Amino acid sequence: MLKFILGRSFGMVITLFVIIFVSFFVIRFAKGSPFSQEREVPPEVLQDLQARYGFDKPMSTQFYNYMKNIVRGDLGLSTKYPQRTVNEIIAISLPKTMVLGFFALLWAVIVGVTAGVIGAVKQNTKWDYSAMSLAMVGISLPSFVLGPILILFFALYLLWFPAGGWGSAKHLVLPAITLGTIYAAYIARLTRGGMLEVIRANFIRTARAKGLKEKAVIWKHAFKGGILPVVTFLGPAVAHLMVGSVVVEKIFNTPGLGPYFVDAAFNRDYFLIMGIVIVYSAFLLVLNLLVDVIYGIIDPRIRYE
Amino acid sequence: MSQNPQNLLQVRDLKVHFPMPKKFGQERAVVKAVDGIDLDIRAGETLGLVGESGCGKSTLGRAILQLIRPTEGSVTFEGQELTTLWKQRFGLFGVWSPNEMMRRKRQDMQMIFQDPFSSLNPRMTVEDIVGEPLKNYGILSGKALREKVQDLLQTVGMDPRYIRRYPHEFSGGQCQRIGIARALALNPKIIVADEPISALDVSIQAQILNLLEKLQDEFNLTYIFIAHDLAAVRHISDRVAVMYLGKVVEISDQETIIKNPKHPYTKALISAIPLPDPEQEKNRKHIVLEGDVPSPINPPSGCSFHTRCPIAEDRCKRELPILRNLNENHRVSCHLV
Amino acid sequence: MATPAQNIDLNKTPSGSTLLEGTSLWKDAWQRLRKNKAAVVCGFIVLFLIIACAIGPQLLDWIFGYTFEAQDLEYGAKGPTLAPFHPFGTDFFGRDLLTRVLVGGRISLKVGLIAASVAAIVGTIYGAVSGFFGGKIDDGMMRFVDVLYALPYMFLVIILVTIFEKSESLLFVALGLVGWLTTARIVRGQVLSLKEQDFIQAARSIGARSHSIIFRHLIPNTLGPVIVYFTLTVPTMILQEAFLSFLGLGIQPPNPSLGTLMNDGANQMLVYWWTIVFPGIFMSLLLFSLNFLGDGVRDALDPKMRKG
Amino acid sequence: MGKILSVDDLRIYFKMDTNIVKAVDGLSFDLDEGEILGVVGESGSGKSVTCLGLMDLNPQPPAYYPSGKIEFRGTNIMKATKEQLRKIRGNEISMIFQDPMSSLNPFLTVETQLCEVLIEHEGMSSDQARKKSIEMLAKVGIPSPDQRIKQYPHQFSGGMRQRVMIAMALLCRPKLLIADEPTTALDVTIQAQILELMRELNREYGTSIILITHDLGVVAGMSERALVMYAGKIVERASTKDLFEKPQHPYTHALLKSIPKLTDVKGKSLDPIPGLPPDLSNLPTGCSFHPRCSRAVEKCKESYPEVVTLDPTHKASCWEVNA
Repeated sequence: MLKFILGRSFGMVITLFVIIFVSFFVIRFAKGSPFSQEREVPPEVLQDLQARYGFDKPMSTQFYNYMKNIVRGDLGLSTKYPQRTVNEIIAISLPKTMVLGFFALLWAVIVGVTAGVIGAVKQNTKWDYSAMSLAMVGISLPSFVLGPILILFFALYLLWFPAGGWGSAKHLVLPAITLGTIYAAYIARLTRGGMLEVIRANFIRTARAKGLKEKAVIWKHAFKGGILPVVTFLGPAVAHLMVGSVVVEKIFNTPGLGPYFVDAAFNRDYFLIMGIVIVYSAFLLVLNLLVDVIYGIIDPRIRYE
Repeated sequence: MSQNPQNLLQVRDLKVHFPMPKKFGQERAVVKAVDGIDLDIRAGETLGLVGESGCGKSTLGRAILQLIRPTEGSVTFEGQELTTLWKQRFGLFGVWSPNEMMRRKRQDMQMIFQDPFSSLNPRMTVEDIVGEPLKNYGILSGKALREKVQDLLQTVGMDPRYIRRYPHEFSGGQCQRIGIARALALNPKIIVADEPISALDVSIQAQILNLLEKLQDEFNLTYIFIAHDLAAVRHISDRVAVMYLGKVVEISDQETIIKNPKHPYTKALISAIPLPDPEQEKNRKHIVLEGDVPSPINPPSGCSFHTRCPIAEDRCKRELPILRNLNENHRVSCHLV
Repeated sequence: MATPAQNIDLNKTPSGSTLLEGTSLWKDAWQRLRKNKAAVVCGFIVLFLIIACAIGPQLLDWIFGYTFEAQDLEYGAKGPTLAPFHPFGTDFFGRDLLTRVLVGGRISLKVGLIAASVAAIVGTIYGAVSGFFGGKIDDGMMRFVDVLYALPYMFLVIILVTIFEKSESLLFVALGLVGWLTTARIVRGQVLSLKEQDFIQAARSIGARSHSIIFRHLIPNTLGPVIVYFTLTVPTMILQEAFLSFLGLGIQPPNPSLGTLMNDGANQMLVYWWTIVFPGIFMSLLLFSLNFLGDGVRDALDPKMRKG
Repeated sequence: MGKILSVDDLRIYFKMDTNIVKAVDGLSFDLDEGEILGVVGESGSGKSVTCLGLMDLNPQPPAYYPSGKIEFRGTNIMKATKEQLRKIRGNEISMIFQDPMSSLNPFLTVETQLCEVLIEHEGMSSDQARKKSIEMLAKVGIPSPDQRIKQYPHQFSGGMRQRVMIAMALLCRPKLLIADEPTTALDVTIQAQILELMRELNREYGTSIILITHDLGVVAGMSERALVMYAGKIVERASTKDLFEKPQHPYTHALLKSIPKLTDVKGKSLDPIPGLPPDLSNLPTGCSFHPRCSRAVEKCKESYPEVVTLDPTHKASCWEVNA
């Protein structure tokens, strides 16, 4: 197993390097520059700004310096917010996004898995149909439709939760539900499909022929196999959640990392864009590796392949 | 092993090895599915190939027809060496596939498959399935093609009015008949039947066996009949070759193989088959072999049967036995016989 | 089911020569889809919405002279009324919301369909080639897909959109460019499992050349899953486009898209509730029926279902 | 020896959306203690549905039981509560299946799958259960059982897995073992090992066995008495000796003549049964075998033949059989 992880992490580093390399140069070809957004900047001011960020040096040296900094963990300076480094921006806003993402994930997994199992165990009954039609609604309700509806109803009408902003746990509820619902819907459908696939298998018939309690047949025998498709889905899904949904954070104006990215793209804030891309890709790669490891633990056939 | 011209097909030291995915640190393991086989098949004859799973009989059948690329050895059909008729496409790490010359040769060599349903394209009608070979070589088209297809269906005992039907609308036995009709379309000289009856019900198996015998007389076909059921193989074959782990361990005519088997594996195989006769079964002493069939990835040293052989000696562990003639049509590969 | 084919005795000549028609897998699937009432209803809803988006704006223009840009400042934002015909109400600039929703719907549908088709076509060809040739070619092509998968999709599109000027065609490419990955994997998996089936080796044994194996045997048998996945990608693409437009990166004002309408609605929702509710309902209805139709198509085409 | 199982007029139908499949249509037979009963039949004869029915394992819906009584050592399976049934399954009646590859849970170790039977039915602690399971694995001939018990099913060959299944089935010393084509998926030399093992265990524990198979040779070698099933009904029942020497029902007769035997001579072509296996959703009227029967007469098409008793143990349902 260790050899497997080492081999894969080596591959990950290369992939991360490729991503950094590609995005570093792709951004540079974009029209406009970090300073062309605001009002006309006098030439000499432009001069030292370029120097400050090292934009005056040839591309290759810029890339070389950038890589050197990254290795030391320094993601460089933001051009839009001169006095703040990219590290600081991320350090402040990423944890908030991750907290929100975590609760959204909790909501998605708990609701999704239960609905999926109910749908599979009580197949073609009213429970199954209601669970699955709710899941269908969940998929068809994008966050920027669900968010406002929740705000209108819970925040403005019932005054249970604040309509947005940040602070106490109460601020987390609506955004987490909005962000997590679409994932809950996908998890419910995947769990139901996975469980049905396993429940039809011969070894479940053997389990029943052994006289085990139905609960043991479902949770000890069927669940492990049935949950596999969800594990594969969770890898990329968790990465999306952790780095935050730009839309949800815009609706609930939570001070997460999401909005920064769109602004950074608009303002051609090269280093901030790169910083977020690196954080996101790192998350994705680590989580994909985690998924493969968990997959190996659940399904022994993969491990001894 | 002389190159006797009268033989339709000669197989010389044929090997088919499949490389396994390379594991980190170990050198690449190889599955020796077919590991050095010599065969001669005369025109009009039926050679039975029998053996348990993993003995390589299916791979051998497909390697003879060049559906799989042999690693070593030669297959000569009517004097033409087939193993050279391959070309590599897309340069160095490209894909090997048979060349045009081989495609021409296929018209005389056809195949019947084990699983009736998976050997027919579910999206094509019977007319297209059976007619496809004739279209591929531009022999017939249009009305003449449809008549030929209907005629072929009739030959295999199917109602010709079903040519517009799809495979999922037929039973296993009928799909197998459609597969046989397709194999007959180019009126081949030799047909490799790879476990044609194993997936069928007992009562249907007899129908297909009789059909194959009738077709052999009508179109003087040569068969290579592959199966794991010795009784069925022996019933239809003139000669029977018993295979174990990629090699032929014994080959003789269908009478001797049952009445006077020499190789310990053949004896064990015969004794393991339960006879549908309670009296005989009662007082029959079964030779029950120990353990499982070893994996073809690293077969045991020397004679690969020595790990399960009741009469194995020290010599069997070291020396590889060769297939030698006991008499003119009985060959065995065992030191102690 | 048609009566199962009976065997005949070898000597008896068959009576009559009329051919007995068979039901192809496509017809079989179509019959099963028709039996699924819910999917049929959703099918009609989708059809109705498409027609509404296609001809609605022209109608409203002839009858009431509303267009998606026509402003009527002193009328301003009013709730849904039938007198001056504004069933969806009007937005801050007095523009008729029904017209804007229909025009927005047309654009979103166009984007969704074209992007999904780009994804399906590119994905199928890439997956079929990779699956058919296998070996090192397959490994190389799949490594490339894995790397693309590791790229942060949303940021990739945002970067693409910010680099080149925002236009519809760019959106198709950006969305389709990332959508084809999953289709490629599904088609590759399908081709690999098909290659195990005997009828592919049977085709080679009866002299079929490689191209006829691909087009006559492999592609027809991969169409099922590709169609299923296509019907499920269309709503996802519409959703993605709406995300981008919501962030101002997709369709640019003044022409509306469901995403931009939702964005305007979200900003004005505290005061003018209808500006968020009607576009929201329209979009959810569209996505819901498309998803449901997709599920119906998948169940119809899924061979396991056929065994009943 | 007492009778441990008696089945009376068992019917198991499957409600499909367009039609009703009569998988088992009026089955009655008994089983003595320690006896091995062979059940022969081709696909679509209802033999597998029967043995699942004996433990009420056919999923309802779509299956339902229009009629029938299954008396097992005093309890009527058809009327038993869920709890009662669960206590019997794996404890007093256990089962082994045809495909060893998919009958064991690939995600759990062999140890877990064995011990849970003992913990469930005999309330053993996990250590006791583990010790007992290792003993049983050794009994069924698995080398170095204490290491192998920790492994996963995919690390066992087909033959070894079937041995694990047998061990699992016999852990609680059941009175009845139902074997649904246990050796069909195995090679013939491995089949011989498994049949040998089942014979020994029957002798040692006195477990009665219902052996379902389509291979007449297996029935000849293993069972004293056999039933022949066709299209959901028993068409003939007899001692194995009578069944092979003087088969009465045309189907049994034709079946015996249609299989290639090692002993017959080359050139004599087989005598196959024409036509197709029965389609259970629209069976022919009268005797379901009449379309394929060489002795069929008008009467066979009209009504299903009563049972003709040739001698106390030899019965057949056919108009043309003379008592």
